Amino acid sequence: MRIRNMMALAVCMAAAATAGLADGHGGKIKVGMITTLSGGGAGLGIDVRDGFLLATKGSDVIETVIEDDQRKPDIAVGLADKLIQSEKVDVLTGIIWSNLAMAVVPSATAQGKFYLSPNAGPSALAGRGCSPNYFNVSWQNDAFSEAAGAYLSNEGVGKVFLMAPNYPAGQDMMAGFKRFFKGEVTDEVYTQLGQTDYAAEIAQIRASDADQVYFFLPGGMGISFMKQYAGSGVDKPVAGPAFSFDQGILGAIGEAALGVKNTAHWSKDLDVPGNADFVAAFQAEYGRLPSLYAAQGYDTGLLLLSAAAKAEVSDADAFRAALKEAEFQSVRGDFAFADNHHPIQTIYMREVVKEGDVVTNKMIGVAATDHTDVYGADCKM
Amino acid sequence: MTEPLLQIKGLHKSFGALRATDDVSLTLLPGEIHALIGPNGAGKSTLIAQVAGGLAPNAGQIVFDGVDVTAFGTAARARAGLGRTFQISALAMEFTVLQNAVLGALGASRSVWRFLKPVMRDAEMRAQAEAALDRVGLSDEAQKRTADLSHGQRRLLEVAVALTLAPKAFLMDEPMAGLGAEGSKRMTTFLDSLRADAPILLVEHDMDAVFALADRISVLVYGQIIATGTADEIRANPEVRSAYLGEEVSP
Amino acid sequence: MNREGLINASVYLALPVLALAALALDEPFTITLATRAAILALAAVGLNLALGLGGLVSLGHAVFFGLGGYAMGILASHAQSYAPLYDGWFVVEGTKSMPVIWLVAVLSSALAALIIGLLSLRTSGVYFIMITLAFGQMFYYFSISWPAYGGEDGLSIYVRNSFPGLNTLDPIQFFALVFALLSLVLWGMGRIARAPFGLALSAARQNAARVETVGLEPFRLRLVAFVISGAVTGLAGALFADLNRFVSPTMFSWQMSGEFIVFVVLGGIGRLFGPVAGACLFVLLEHTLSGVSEFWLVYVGAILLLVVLFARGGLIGSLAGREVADD
Amino acid sequence: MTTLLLIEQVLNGLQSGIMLFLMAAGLTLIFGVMGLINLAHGSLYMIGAFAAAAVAGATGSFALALMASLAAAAAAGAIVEVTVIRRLYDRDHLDQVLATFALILIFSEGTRWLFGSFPLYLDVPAAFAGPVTLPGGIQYPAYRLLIIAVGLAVAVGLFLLIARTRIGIQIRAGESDREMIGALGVDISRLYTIVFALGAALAGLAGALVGAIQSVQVGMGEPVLILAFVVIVIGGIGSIKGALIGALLVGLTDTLGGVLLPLAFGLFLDPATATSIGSSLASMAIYILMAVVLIYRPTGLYGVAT
Repeated sequence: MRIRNMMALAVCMAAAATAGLADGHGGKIKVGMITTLSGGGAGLGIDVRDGFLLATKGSDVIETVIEDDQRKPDIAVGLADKLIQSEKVDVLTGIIWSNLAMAVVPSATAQGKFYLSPNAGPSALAGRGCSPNYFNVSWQNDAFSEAAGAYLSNEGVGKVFLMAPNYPAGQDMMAGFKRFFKGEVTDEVYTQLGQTDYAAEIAQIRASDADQVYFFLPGGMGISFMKQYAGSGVDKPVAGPAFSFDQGILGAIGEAALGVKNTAHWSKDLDVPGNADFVAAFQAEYGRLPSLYAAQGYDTGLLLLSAAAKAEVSDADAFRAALKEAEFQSVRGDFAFADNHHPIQTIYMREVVKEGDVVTNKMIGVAATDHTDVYGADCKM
Repeated sequence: MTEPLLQIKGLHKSFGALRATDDVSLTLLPGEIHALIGPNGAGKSTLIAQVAGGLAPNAGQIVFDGVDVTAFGTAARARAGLGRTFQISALAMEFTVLQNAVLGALGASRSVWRFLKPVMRDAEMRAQAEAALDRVGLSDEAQKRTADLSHGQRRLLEVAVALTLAPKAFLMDEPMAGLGAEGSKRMTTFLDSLRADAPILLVEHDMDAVFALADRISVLVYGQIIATGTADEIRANPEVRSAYLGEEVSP
Repeated sequence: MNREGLINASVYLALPVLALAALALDEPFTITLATRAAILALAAVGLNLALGLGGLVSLGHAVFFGLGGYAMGILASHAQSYAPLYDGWFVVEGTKSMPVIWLVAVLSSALAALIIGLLSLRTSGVYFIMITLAFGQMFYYFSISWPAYGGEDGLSIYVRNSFPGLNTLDPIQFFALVFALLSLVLWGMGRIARAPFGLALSAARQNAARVETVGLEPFRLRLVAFVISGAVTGLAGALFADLNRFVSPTMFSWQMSGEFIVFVVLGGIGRLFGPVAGACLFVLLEHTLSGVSEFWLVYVGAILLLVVLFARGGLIGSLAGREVADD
Repeated sequence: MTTLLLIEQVLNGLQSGIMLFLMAAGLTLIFGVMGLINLAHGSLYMIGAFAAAAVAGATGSFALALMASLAAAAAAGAIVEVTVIRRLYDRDHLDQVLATFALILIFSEGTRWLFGSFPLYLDVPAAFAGPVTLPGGIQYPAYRLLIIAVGLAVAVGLFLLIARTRIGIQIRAGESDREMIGALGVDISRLYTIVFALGAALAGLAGALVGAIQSVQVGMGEPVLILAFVVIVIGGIGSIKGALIGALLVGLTDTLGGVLLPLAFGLFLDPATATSIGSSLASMAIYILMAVVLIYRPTGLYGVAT
């Protein structure tokens, strides 16, 4: 034990000499990816990483350094410092969670680095906190819920029961839904973040007059809710944003999710050029179906390649303009950036179905065409 | 002058149906050693705990040096001048012997709320502590870890810590326990000299020591004091003989 | 100088030597890493007073760390947006001045420690561990669900707060500031441990009855220790938030409290420089192992387990041997 | 809110309390007999759920899955007891907390190594899939009634085990006096391994039962571990009866707090503020409950002062 400790101390003293020696990288683009690879929620980060790496595979301009943020904001900030100061990256990407993005993005863009968001779009970064160097390749947080509100209104749904965890993203989602929903919101319930038992909420749903449930419960919370809802015998139809119904999660919910409608900007059966190839390539490379997050990671990679083909990253203005043009074939179809560098894209309604033995999503219609967020008006850049 | 230093009046303590202390009254006069004896289970520990402050009585009053201390906690009674030693040594085992003694001096000095001055360099406290160790004969062990002391030495250290408080009265719970014949004899001589400092309320099983030391003896049986008197009076008391002495010692 | 003194000196000097070496080699991130280690060390030094000297196993010290962080976040965000903090009979403005923020952080965490201590110190043992955990969870959930200051998203501060005469955005200058505070607190803690208060507190950990018998109240000793301890951890929280230019509810999480205990034990419980060694070692492990494997936490777990089972004095304990002598 | 809904919510509270009891019983038993705080209890819960999901996936049988969860958790418990835990019995609580904290890291990341980062599939058996109608017209999921039944059976079984059997006598003797039981010729280390494995098996069973209606994923053990600790601390550590009462109290507070607090604030605040404050307070409710209990009874409701 003593020898081990002494060695540890020696390494502590000497760490300066060994920390990152690479520097100076010509016409190449050095990308720092901070994403969640261990602990809770690692599945999302792994998908984003794999999608991004699939897109940039074989490229000789893009060099990617990948770091694990463990879903902890302070770790993410430390990694951003490391990537900027030590690895001297040009572009950052990879963050999954809004709270981590809020921790990293403002200071990274203030230091002149580009940040491409492959997931998470907190409203602050779309509005007053927007930045010329920040490009959101996924969605603004409210988008799927706004589209769902619009879709359900058009379907003639009159009364709805809303449920989300009691934290900013949850509150944003519900606000987004209400912004576009024309009917009546009978109940609005905020649950504890990380809650695992929804018996009380399901009883409230049963007792409510609403004829539709709309909820946002990401990750394990959604799995728990759906399994419990299916066993409760309550038969009000359920809808939500795609986060609770991506491929990784459907496998765990199983048939309990059948029939649920969810909004997304992508589906593996979306008939746009390149999508089928992406799905096939992803399956060939990693042996599993790609998720929404994988698609976003893939698009992020394509966007970066498209900009790299037009401009040197050292010329920030030219590179920024190249990114803004977004000339790449998104697996989501038409894709453009609004003035606040958030996507203008079509959002679809999907339904959970069983294909053979696999529970998966199927497209059933368009929820909102060329949808963009409402915060752009506050963005001055 | 005959005003008692410690006065216990009508003390009651029950645990459920068990009356562990049943209307106990006793006094400790200046300059005396008052021994409290009684068979196992008579309620000595319960009584001591109430006098020391660890246990609140159901009824009764404890007056110490003219102040009603019944509502005082252990620390407050110690500050009022009651120096206590334990049946099982209660010392800071990681400390050196000297540190334990200095802790006593620190308690007496009422200057614990100082955060920057090294306590072991405080000449006054150190002198007090060393004097107390010297009196019990532990000077040579001052730098030893307390955990490394022998059982007998720990008993002496307990007394030394009590001495640093310069108490108005001692409350000693079986100071001879586990000392062996030689140790007991030394402790007896020492306690005899201590009576000049302050009176002692002594709970003890060692009857030789009790009869050698005590000016007065009280006998506790089933929570009640059945007799109080000089050694000779207690020896002669028929109630005590039948209830207690007959079983344990031959007079 | 004895052996432990020598080890202490090298642990203490390791951080500035590392930072200066990094400065020479132009590796600013290594300076940031050293700053992070120094701040976490400061938090653990605070905990060590309660845990090491006082024997109070607090699984709720993240409360004070988080309060310090939010003191910084709230004051700086108001200063950033020019919106007064309180606008009623009088006006309270936000501030970007570190000394003011530190003062607020120390006072608010001391106040919280006073209240939590008054309630928690009535219990002992496992119950104390659990009630402090409960207070930590209360603050954690409250900070997540209270929308005024960002909820789970936390608060981002775009520019580091200022200290008169220094450019705090320069890594080495901020490191120097943090290290100076750490040194000051270490000096203070060293004095406290040897002062009358420290002797009495340590005795209360070893044998509460002994302390009472000499006329001292263990409850009060522990309460004061808990308050000082919380205040120091609160100061560390404000610095941590400034290092990251960000504060969020994770600073209140029970894992954070757990990590502080790990620093203290890894380095050597109750030893002045133990928390510094522990935090340094932990940051080093985090930095090197996370590059080795996705599953690097397994190795951290294994190392921690081995230290607890076989190296009870922690890093400094294994190197220096048993603590002796009183002065 | 109607009376019927309130009754249903009370039932939900009781049900969630009983799920917690399954976790808390093992935890409190281990503390009562060995004096050990085991933070890794949540990992055993997770192991039970993962074993059940793996076996259910391979065989399709829920009964086999439950047995697998018992066996896997008990085996993991026994292995951990023999290799690590038994070195901790004579250590202070701090060492126990840290060593078992380290075990959490090892178990969690080890499980992720084996099973990957995505949640696993484990569903309610077909026989218990739907709701049943209770007297009064309340529709209630059959599976939750099954959990209540299993929980009560475990409670009764534990009381009988401790009151009536030979090993129960040894457990009780061990709680009161460790040296004594050794002197009586009982093989303490074997007894401890058995008790630990028993506690682990209960946690594993809870994990499998609950896993069927929740998410089977790495890290699922920690939230329930903290709740279980709240339960046994409220009940008094070491007391099975305390664990049962504490679990029901926590279950009811958690469920009814989440439902009633926003409604209560809605009486005098506007709906949005009421929901926000009510939900914030509800998430703190059980911790406030625990703090209040400890302030009035520093060793819990049925705890023994030490």
